[in-house]
Amino acid sequence: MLEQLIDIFLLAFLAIISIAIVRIRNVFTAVMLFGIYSLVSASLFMILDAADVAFTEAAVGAGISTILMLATLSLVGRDREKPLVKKKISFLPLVIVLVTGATLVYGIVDLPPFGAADNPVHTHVAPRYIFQSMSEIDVPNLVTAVLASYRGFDTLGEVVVIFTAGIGVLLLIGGRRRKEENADE
Amino acid sequence: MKHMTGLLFFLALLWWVLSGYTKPLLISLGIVSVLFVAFVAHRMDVVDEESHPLHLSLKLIRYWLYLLGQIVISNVKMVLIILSPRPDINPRIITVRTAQRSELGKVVLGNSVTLTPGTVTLQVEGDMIEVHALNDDSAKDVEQGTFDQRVPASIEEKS
Amino acid sequence: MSDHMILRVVGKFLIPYIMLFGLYVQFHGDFGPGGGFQAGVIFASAFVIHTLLFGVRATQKIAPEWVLRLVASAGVLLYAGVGVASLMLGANFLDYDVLGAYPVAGQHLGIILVEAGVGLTVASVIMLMFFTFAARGEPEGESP
Amino acid sequence: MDILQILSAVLLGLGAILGVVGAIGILRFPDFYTRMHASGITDTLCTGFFIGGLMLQFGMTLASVKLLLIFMFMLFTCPTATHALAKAARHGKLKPWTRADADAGLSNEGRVS
Amino acid sequence: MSGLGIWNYLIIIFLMMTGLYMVISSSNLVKKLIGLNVFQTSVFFMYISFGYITGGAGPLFNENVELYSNPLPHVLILTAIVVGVATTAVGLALAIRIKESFGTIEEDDLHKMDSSL
Amino acid sequence: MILTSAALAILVTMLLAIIRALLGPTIYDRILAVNMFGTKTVLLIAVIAGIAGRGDYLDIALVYAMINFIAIVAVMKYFEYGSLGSIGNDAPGKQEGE
Repeated sequence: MLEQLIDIFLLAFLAIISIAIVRIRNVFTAVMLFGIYSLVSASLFMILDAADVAFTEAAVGAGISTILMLATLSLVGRDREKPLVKKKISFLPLVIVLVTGATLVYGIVDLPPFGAADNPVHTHVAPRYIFQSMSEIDVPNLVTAVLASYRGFDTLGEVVVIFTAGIGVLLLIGGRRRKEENADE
Repeated sequence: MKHMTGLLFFLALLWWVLSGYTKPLLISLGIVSVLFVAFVAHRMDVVDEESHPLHLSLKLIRYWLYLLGQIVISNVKMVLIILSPRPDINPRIITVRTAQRSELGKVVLGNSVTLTPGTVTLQVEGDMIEVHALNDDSAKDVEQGTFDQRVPASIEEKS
Repeated sequence: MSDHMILRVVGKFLIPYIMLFGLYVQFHGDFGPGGGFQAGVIFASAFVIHTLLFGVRATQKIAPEWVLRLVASAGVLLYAGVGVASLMLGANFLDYDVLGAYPVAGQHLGIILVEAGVGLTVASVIMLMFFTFAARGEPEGESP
Repeated sequence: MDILQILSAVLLGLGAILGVVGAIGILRFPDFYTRMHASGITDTLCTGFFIGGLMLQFGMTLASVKLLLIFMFMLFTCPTATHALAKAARHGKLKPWTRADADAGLSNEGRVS
Repeated sequence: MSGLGIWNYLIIIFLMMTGLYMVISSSNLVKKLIGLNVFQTSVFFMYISFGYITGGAGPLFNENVELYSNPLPHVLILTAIVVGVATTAVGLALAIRIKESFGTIEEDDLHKMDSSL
Repeated sequence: MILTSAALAILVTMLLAIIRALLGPTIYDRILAVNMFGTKTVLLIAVIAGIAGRGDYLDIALVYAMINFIAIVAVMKYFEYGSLGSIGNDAPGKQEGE
């Protein structure tokens, strides 16, 4: 039961940090806070028994994505948000968000109980993965077994997406700049 | 060459510590990985005496024990400062001359100074190091150069 | 980065061990947390440190862009190739049972190859992306 | 509860106290440079106590060796990171807080000269 | 429905909505991307919460464990995180291109500059 | 039980670090708080590994320590030089006078 106290704490941290990210005007600080956000979310994955996901979030979310954002900021300049034109405050986004949120909260009521072993999610394919994989695949880490074998096709798609994203980045900003852009620097 | 041998040894040790499996497949994969990493590290040109101080193994251990003692002492001092109602802080930046000649010696010294709470190395330039000290007490330690004398002397001899 | 002596020495010391740790994660994905995705990122982060310490041009000499493009494609091809191989041997696409002498051995071989493909692709794509971002602001050809 | 458990609990408790004290220091101290010293506590001895306590929990296994590895890694990187940060702040002309400023009633926290 | 479950789901929805708000209302493109990432992680939390079983162990096989958490959401989210970073990188690259072409990454200024947007 | 209390103590420390990160006032204070937060997260993960009783999970803590270091170095570099890929003027191994 005490473990769930940690869970509650971490979720509260996430809420605090997300509010701070919304409120803060300086983009660099927002990026730093997003780094903290990633760290906390990885701890949360740990406490919810998802070690592999925590691993990925630690390496990818906290490390690489923060560094890529910093690299971008160094290229686009660390302007504060909205220094030039002062847009009049509009309440439309807030209303949209509140209405959508209220709808989703209404939807919580019908969700199955948290952490119960007989939820619909756990009854369909998961037992097969959990109880057959040792005889069919013999890999102790069930996540790897599902990732690479049972759902190998899925993962192939993901790898192709990553590859395509790499090509996209290269096409967008790879190579040298055009001549006239060099000239006016 | 000597440094490369040392690197290979430490990499193999790290693999063994991390893995703990003795299956032939994993051991052969481990050997391949260690060789590959050594190759890339050689290409990166990061293997030299700066990063692999093999020549001072024993003295370094004694130094570490001394450092550990210092860390504990200054930690206790810091705790008392933080918890006292009127913290006795009088921060200042002091510049001291070091006796270290080699880069490695300076790095060990700088990191030791930073590791003991109460003093932080700000800058290492030539043979002067700039230290931010929290109060008179911690500043005195650095000015007297207690660490400076303790950093293993063999660092200087070698380079 | 000549004025950051402490950072440079510690970074140089750590880089090989970080790379080895990445490879360890890659090959022990079967037994503990880890696998190709994580390993690729950790391996790439060793190069990220190198870039931060010595500049992007120096790192691009060690891992040239054409090599990375080649490796990224090779990873995807390796993954798909395992599928095609199982197709050739008379099973479904990416059904590793037929790759080995008996099903479990085939599964093991298939998983190791597939994870290797994932690791190669992820590591090289992350490195490519980071180098592209870091080299964007740099003047051309100012290499040491 | 045997002796190892008690020892482990003591170590973890000391580590916890040091961590909280360091965090209090980070909140109480007047400027960036002094706060750095407070975070030094949590980087060194606090980490050491926690790792020690956990090593007693795990016993003589490979996990303990890994914990030792983590400790050594942090012993290398924490002071380096702190130093890099301090150097960046010095480079960025962040003026250190001194006793004289406080006596003169100036709060120059965060002022960039 | 236990209190903990409601707390989990409430925070998840809260995070999702903050992400959405950031995407809609902030004008800086990098900050929009951060908002997108916050939104994304809230979905990750949702999946992992669905896969969690109270008292279950993490999905690493062990002889003396009977009850495991569901590995399927873990697999989906693991790949989604890496893909998320890859797509974020594409977005950041687009932001850099926009900065180079228009000289700003503030959405309002972009609108003013090009009335057809 | 012991371990859970230790985890809660770490959480309190993290909370105080978050407060410092939010208060600022300078950007360096925030980075310092983030750094401290990162080291505390490493400890938290290690403690959670202890609660779960699995040595494997310590790998994650190790990755954390590493990523934290890299991130701080990147932030520092961004601050001091304004770019992540610059300073190509000294290759490793080649020393230059300061």
